[in-house]
Amino acid sequence: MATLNDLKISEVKLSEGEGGKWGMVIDQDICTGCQACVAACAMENNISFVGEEDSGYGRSMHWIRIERFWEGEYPEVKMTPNQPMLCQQCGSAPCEPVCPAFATVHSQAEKLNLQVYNRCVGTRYCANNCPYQVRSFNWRDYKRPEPLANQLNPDVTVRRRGVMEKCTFCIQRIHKAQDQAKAEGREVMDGEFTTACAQACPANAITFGRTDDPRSLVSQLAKRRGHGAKHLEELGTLPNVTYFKGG
Amino acid sequence: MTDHKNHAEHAEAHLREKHLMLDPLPRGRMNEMVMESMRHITWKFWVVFGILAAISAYGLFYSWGVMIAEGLGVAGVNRPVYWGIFLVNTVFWIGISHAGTFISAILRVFKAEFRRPFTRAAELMTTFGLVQAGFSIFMHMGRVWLSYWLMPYPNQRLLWPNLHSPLSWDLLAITTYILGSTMYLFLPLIPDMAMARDRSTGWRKTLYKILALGFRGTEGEWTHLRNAMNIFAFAIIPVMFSVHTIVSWDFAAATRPGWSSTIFGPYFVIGALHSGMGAVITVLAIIRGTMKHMKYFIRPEHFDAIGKLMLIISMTWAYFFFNDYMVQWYGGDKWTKQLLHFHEAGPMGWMWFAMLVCNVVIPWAILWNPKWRSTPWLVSTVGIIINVGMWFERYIIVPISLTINRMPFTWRMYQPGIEIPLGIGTLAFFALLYMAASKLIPLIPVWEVQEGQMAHELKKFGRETVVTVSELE
Amino acid sequence: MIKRFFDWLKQPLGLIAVGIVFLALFSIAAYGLYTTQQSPEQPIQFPHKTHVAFGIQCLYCHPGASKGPSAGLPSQAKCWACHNQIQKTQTSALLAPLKDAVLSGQSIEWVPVAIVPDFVQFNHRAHIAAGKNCEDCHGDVSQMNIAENPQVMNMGWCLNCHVESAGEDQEKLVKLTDCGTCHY
Amino acid sequence: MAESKIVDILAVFPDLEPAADAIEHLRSLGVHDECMNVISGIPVTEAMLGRPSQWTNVPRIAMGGAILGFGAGVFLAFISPYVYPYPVQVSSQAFVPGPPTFVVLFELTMLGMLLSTFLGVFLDSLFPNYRPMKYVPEVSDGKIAILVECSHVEENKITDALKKLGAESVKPAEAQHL
Amino acid sequence: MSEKFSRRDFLKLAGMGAATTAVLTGCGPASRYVKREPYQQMPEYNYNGQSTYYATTCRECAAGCGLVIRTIQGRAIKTEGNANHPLNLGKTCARGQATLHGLYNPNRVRGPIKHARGDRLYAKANDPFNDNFDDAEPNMSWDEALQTVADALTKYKPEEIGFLMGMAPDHLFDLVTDLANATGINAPVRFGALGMFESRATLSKAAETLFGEARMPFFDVGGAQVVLSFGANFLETWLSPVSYTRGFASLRQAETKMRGKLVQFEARMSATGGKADEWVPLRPGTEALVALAIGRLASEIRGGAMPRVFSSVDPIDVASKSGVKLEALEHIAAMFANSTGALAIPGGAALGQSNGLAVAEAVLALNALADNFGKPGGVYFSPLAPSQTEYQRPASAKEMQDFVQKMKDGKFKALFIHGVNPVFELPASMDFKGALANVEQVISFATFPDETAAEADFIFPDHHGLESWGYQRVVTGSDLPVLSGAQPVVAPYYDTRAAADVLISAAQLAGGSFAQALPFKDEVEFLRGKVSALMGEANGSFSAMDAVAFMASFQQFGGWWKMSDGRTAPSAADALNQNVKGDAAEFAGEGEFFFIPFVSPTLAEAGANKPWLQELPDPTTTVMWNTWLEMNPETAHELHIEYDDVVRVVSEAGAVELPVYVYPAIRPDTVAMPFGQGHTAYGRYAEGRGVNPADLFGGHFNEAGDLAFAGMKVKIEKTGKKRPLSRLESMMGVYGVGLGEEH
Repeated sequence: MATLNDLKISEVKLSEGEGGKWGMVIDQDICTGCQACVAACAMENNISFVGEEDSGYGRSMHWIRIERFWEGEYPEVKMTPNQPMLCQQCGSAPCEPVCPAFATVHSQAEKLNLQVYNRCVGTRYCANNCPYQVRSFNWRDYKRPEPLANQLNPDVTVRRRGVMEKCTFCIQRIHKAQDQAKAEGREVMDGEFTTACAQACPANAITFGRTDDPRSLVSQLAKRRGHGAKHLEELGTLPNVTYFKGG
Repeated sequence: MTDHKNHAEHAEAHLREKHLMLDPLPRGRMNEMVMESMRHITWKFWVVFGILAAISAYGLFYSWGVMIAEGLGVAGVNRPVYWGIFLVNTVFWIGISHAGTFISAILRVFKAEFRRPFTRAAELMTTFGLVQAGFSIFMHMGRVWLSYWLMPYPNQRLLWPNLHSPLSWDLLAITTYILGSTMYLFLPLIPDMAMARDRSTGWRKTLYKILALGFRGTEGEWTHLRNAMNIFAFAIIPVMFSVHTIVSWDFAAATRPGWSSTIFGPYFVIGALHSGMGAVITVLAIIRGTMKHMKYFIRPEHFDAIGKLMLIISMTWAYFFFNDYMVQWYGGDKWTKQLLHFHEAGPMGWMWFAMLVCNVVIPWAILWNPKWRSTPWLVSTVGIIINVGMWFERYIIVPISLTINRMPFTWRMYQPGIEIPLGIGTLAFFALLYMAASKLIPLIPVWEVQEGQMAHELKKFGRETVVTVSELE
Repeated sequence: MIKRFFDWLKQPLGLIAVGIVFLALFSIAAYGLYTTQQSPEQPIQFPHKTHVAFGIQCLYCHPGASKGPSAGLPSQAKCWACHNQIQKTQTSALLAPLKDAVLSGQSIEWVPVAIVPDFVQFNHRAHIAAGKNCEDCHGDVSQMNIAENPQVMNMGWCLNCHVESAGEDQEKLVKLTDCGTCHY
Repeated sequence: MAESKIVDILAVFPDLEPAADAIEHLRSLGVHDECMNVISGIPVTEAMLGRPSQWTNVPRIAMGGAILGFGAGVFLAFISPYVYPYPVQVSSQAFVPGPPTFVVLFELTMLGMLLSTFLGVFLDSLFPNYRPMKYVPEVSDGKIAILVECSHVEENKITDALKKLGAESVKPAEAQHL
Repeated sequence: MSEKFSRRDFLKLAGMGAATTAVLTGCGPASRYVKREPYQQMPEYNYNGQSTYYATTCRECAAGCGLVIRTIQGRAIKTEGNANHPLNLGKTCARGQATLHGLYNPNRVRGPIKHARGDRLYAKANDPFNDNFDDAEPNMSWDEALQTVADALTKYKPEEIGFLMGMAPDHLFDLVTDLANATGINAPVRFGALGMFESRATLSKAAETLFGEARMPFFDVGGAQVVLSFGANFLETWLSPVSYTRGFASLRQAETKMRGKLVQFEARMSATGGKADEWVPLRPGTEALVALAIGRLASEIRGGAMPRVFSSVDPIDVASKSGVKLEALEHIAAMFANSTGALAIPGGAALGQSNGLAVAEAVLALNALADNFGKPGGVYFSPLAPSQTEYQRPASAKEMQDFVQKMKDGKFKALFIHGVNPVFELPASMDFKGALANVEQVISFATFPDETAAEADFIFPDHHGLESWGYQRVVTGSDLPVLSGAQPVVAPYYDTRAAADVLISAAQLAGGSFAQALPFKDEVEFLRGKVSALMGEANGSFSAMDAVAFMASFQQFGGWWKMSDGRTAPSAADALNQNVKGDAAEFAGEGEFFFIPFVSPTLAEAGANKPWLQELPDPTTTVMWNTWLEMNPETAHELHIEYDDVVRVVSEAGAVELPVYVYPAIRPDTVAMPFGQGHTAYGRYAEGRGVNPADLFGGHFNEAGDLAFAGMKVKIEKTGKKRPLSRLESMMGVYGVGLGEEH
């Protein structure tokens, strides 16, 4: 193993150098699966609802979903800790290189995984290549009957059919906060804003912030609780969401 | 003595009857036969043509229009099966297209003489198959009206296609291949167009005159043509290999269980040849059975020869399949294991077994026998079965493998929707194009056959009469 | 018949006819394109020129530009605050729509001329803060009557300026050319 | 001057042998190789007729095309990623990814080569060409036609010689619509 | 020659050119199709493109969470929690988030309507994406409407006039109460299905029995170390889910203490049970026994005299009756006894049984054993809201039955209904709909075209919660006494009018004592009067010089609350000396399965018309857009039922057909089903979707008068039909369905 590592030293360094900027810590131990984050995300990001038939066929457009499995059999059955699954904003994202149109690229400025809706031509390769299966595709033009469209958030593009979409870490809020901070001549403060899901979560299971700032709450949490895990880390995707299973 | 002589004459007659190359007709007569095969259009032709046109119009163009207007929701794709039958069909048609190049380029390079009468029939399949592949891949796109963004062209956004993406390579490779194979189809067609020009009147005369480009058959023209064809024959082989290898990389480059396999390149290439050969032999049997004078040009010897190739390719395919399976199985990754198990024992397990039966069991059981593989209906049936099997193979690789991923919470089966009319539409459109072409351009490259007949003769070695070929070039 | 037609086309007069037809089609197309590039009809023939000449600053009527994403159109109340005191408002035919609108409480439906598609998130404030002047993008409005859009506001145009203003500052360049800066 | 008038004679031979003989004979009659051309329905090599080998530019044009294609590949693979003001990053891959550049270079080289080969045939053979040309349609039935360019004075002599050598027909060639 | 080129050809050509132009013009800049209407009068604090935030109160359930609504140019676009609000501290549940889908729902009552009872209020259109307005057209003016209300008030004797209202103790309730007090009309009755499922009457009755005060208890989950929950689904819809979820989070992850444990006793694993460290599937009806047995075992561990309340129970007997192993009981009792912060919560289906009151008493007695009253991690009385002198409990089901009986007896001639949908929410066996036939005039103030509105003679639609003024008393969930404030965040979208305004205006029209009772110009004046009464109170969250400023701050902060802990400790004196009847519950009906209805955590009673709530997966089953019947896999196997098979559930009172969800965490002798769907009206997203378990409920009550909704046994009959449920989870990945047999 050591020799192998030696051989790949340059690559390893490259990956480690790809530090994230924004990150999230999710505490599965206190996540109650209440779906408030899902609803908040849908409301903030103009996500379409798809109706009974399509949602049952795996076409629901949730950007965040709460996974739960079962362990054991009755009466010793247990529900596994709820696992909110959203775009992990990988530092080395498998979805990015496979898009032929550069519609999903890595933001150098925010270190996020961008999805440029209008550049998307709908090959859906990125979604295939996403190990977390967190991308959703606009299978149809899911209409919002009037006057439901009044609720749409003007800060987020409304997507049409044939376009891939996914969690953006509420980049519109990031921009807004940065713009505000800049106008006031200061840096963005930790906790000044947060993502829609983290904002809604009644259990405070989701924390969002700067992972590159050791003083931020996310960094503190990650350090304090120590035993956090990243999903499918073995694939080398460098995810920016840390999970605490707890218990 | 006379007995012996009789016997020798009999053997010679038998050889001449068996081999097209030894059974020359006066060239004028042969030209006339080819012309007649084009001109001879029966009411049955129009009926089939009409039916195919209707199916294409509904299955391909109308359904596609509906899908563009409504979105991909009318198809069966979902999460996690983001790619469905469209990609299956794309791979399938690219596979079919490989036969033409294989026959007309590789066999040409190696001077396999049996290729002569059907190189064009095979090349037509290449071109028309690629057209269907192109349709299929464009259907698959969510916003096909923006597909020009995948083309490299200067633009005010200063953005060029992402050449990190296997799909971009695909686009380059398929473009190269479709252009190359069309040109390669056209070059040897020029002399035959000239021949047809000289023998037709009316609109056909105009058509052939345009297509013949003013070819007369002067020494210079022949030299340029021969040179070009040689370059093409050599150059298009690596292009052909690259195309299907790159198609395989669409899958192999992905971080998915069951897909990231290093053997996918050659496995796909051989799979393409497998289905391509099966398709060629099917088409040859149909041409032979339905078109006038074709029994003269396409003979059991050809079926025998292609049959042998099919057998070899089937064995190679089996080897690669096992190789892939073995390595995936041995790797022991839990998701891959789950996927392999799902392939065999899942609800679509029947397809996995059917694939093996169609691609291996049936071809091996029939093609080993020279008599059977010389029987056009039998061997073309095997060809169809192989194509069914290869379609299954792609179906297993695309939608069935996509069902299983590293997030079990999302696993879901795929039920095709509008893909079915669209798939049938491409098949009908392929047949439609082929039928139209069969009445517009000579399916038999007459000059190549004539050249071959000039080069072949019988020679006696002691008491045995054998076929010899002189190398003319 | 067709052959005769083609034969006719080949002689000089025919060639001239072909030329005329081509020219005609080309000019119709060009005219069509031209019409698409005209300033749209506005409910009021608003003279920016006059207003600027009175020394009214852009931000007086479009204060949002310095405060947020959208510059905004002045409310009718704002128009009326001045116009109410101007004698001409009562008589001018040009101003009749304003008067009607204010008195009847109807909205004036302006047609925007400078617009970016909805997949572009444009923020006026950041641009003003970066020292851009209104006329850098909107042209010299003091010379215009009804607002015209002097630019083709496409991505290349945006990028050009972004790259220029980044200059040598690599970090700024990264930020200003990041896809996520405008598209989300 | 009467000598300077050039005429074309078109002789049609039933087979390869007499045609080859005729060419040899014509040469002995002082007709230069460049003044002869053979029209055939199948590719007859120069060697069969004892003719000097033909010059063709096709391989050179193909090579040129390959180089152009390679150049386009170099542009796409190495330069286009830097056209955008700041290179667009995907995953942790380099802006110019290593292995994929080979794919791009290969495909574009081949595309350039194939396109130019095809084009080369057109250029070398002056295709397409719909003007009237000297031609006999029977060549596709296996006849070999020889087109001889000679001066007016020699016309009769050559015609006779060709007839004697087994030509089925010898006549002054006339350009016709094909 | 040129004459061949005729004039006609030229015209044709010109036509072609025109067509080309048209096409090309169509390709022009998108801007030419956009119209922009500036404000006529720009609100002073508004800028184009900038959000304005308004504090208000969530009306999706009765908890009273504070919201801040983000608006842009007069449109409400996002719900955010009010970070200062003591109840929810900036958090919201999914229903609060989706409240905008109520505001902008495609099916609302768009103005005052008079219609024949039972007529549709919108065209039947189940297409969720249909773009057409299909609501019934308003057919009267508000003047006529006011006159109608005034006539109804004056035409009938005061005692013939009834008010049925939603569960939230809000300003409208105060207004009607004032009206009733002044004029002698019947006092308003508050009811809500959530209250029914929460058995609020049982909780307060138990508190009264044990502690001598009929109050709403508050359980400090966050401060506890070991929490035994007897059926309380406090992470879902119970009482104040956001506040209790916060408590749960600090139970698990408080900075200063160990990770606390949750033990859930219930026959069907709820979302709360799913989060529990131990889930104890006891036999339904034996909760009281189990609680007493744990009390006895814990007392034994603690030593000392055995409290009277636990003395008569035999743990071995309880183990066999409840199906919980004795070792398990002992283990839990040990955990409870040895913990410094033990807490026991009664709730959910445990209380909705014939012995529900006994369960509540037994469980509260456990707390007495733990001696946690008034201590962190223990039981408190919820603070009384400002200006409140006693706990105002909503009507129990028994009281509703009496109400319905009065309707049937013709004692009500005019009935006003606001904020509640009894035709849907009450058990079908109570036949509220039938009883309405005996009421001469039914006036509904429904915002949405719900089932009750469809049975009314008049619908005088109230604003949506986000369009209206008001306040609401927070009943429980916060340690502070909170009066949560509401204000319109957007202008009313339709021609609706606040019910309070309607009543005030109608009272003026009616004159006499009515006019005297409500001497206000409008709702806001009434509100200001009520709110400014708090000005003098000490220790408030803000103070102001005058009523106007006070009201402004009240709006700005989203309410007024006292800054001191308003919780009180129940008296523990007698709690352990009670005699709790620990018998197992009795079950009505013939069937072989216990039946547990539970409130859908995502939809609750009124969320079904919000499309995004419909598309939220249920936390336990991940089902969207439908109702299901949960059944143990073993049972399903025995009955040869597979997932998605439609079965018929037959109770003594009715029958419904619905698909089966084979649920691994439910007792084999129990089936369960969510409440929230099965609407026969209520807009395109709700109607015709799923079934309503209220159709199965019989008229049985517990001793406190709450409905014994879980006190039933049902039969399951196969129908042979199949109806696929839309689920987010994968049947393959989660249950291994269709993955093939293992080798």
